[in-house]
Amino acid sequence: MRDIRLVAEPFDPNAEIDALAMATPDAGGIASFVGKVRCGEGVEALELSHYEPLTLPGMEALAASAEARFALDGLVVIHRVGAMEPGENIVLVSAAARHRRDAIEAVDFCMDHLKSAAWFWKRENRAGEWHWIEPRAEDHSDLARWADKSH
Amino acid sequence: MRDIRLVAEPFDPNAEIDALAMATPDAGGIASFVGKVRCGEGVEALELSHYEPLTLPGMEALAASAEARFALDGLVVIHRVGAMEPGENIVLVSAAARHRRDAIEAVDFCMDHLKSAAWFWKRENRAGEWHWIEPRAEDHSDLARWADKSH
Amino acid sequence: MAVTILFLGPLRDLAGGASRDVAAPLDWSGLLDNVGEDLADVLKGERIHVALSGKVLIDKAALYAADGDEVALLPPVSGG
Amino acid sequence: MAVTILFLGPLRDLAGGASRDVAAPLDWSGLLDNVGEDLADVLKGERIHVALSGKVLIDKAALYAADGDEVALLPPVSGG
Repeated sequence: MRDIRLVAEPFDPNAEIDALAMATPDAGGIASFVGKVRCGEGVEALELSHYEPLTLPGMEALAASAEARFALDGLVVIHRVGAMEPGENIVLVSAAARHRRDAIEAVDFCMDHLKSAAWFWKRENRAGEWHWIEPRAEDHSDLARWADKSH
Repeated sequence: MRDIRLVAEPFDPNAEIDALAMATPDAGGIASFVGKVRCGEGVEALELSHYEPLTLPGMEALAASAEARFALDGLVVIHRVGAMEPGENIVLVSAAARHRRDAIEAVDFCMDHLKSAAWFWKRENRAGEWHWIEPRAEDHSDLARWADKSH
Repeated sequence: MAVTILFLGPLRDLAGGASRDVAAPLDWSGLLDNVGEDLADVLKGERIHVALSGKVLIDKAALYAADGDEVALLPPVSGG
Repeated sequence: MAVTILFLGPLRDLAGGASRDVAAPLDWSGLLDNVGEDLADVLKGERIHVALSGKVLIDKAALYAADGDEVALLPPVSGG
């Protein structure tokens, strides 16, 4: 079971994780990560832009790569695009697997790639001004971890 | 925010994760793992026994260790004990953090320790017979990963 | 009063019960004598830990339990 | 018909708009001439990728866009 989506409206991670659990009764566990717009840092809004012909195919390719690397029963990747407010969910990665470490590592792997190798551009509105978010060196070093590993 | 519990009845991971999210508005994300009794392998029931004077204090110490190692805004560890059926949830670890890798690694760390260093004994009922589950070599090698790392 | 011995996990099956009250005081050799030869051989193994009133002993051979104490015999925990 | 140039992410601000239609055919030097010197300098940097009708070019200098093609100018993606 693979469900990869870009969504322009708020989504409910619980409902998505429950659907994954229903579809994977033989899995021993489900690992998930939900990323959201942080509150309390003066960010009034976040806008995520993408390029449809590359972004969704890139997410599909990432999912296929995670499935090849880890023994998964199911994988859900949902990424919000457009404008959103503090507290709203941006991304959900949820992986069901027979063994917990496959599930947890698949989530880690997908998040690292979504953060620094997926076609998204973010800007934040602070005090009425939009600011583009630059790539972070830390995200690139996180990503590089996966190149070193045979597994 | 820290919530560490042993429960003798079914619990709702979504409600627990939502409560963690409500308590940690500044966190950028929440990583979670839910482990459950697998369906479809002939297991009719699972029974988890523990030793109250050691098991819960051990889980508290594990939580404190995770908080010392990773920059967390909140941590929830809930472990079921007693008899349960296929499909029922056994364990939830959920960590809220400013940065995703702290949250994901904290979940990985806690699960490795709960699997091989926490005072739980499991037995499965298959075809009417109870069988004790032995320690797994894989769990010990998973645990050993954390001894090698300064972080 | 007495000392309560608890048999955790699979030790319960070997002991034929989850707990047993024995006369105080109780030391390690007294405990081994009490449980019978087969179970004593298991308990001597390095993978069995012993807790006295909620504290795991670093050296189980140094066990000394008094009236009202609880001695828990802890086999290796389950993985999986 | 024409070639549509898309300015993704922060390039939109530098270009003063999200897209622009220019006459076909369009090659890399024609594109650089069209966008003005300041933006051309940015686009020449190795961190800017170019996609032609949905495929990222390995060598952006080899761009050749015909009538109806879409050229997407892709700055580094955001972390955080």
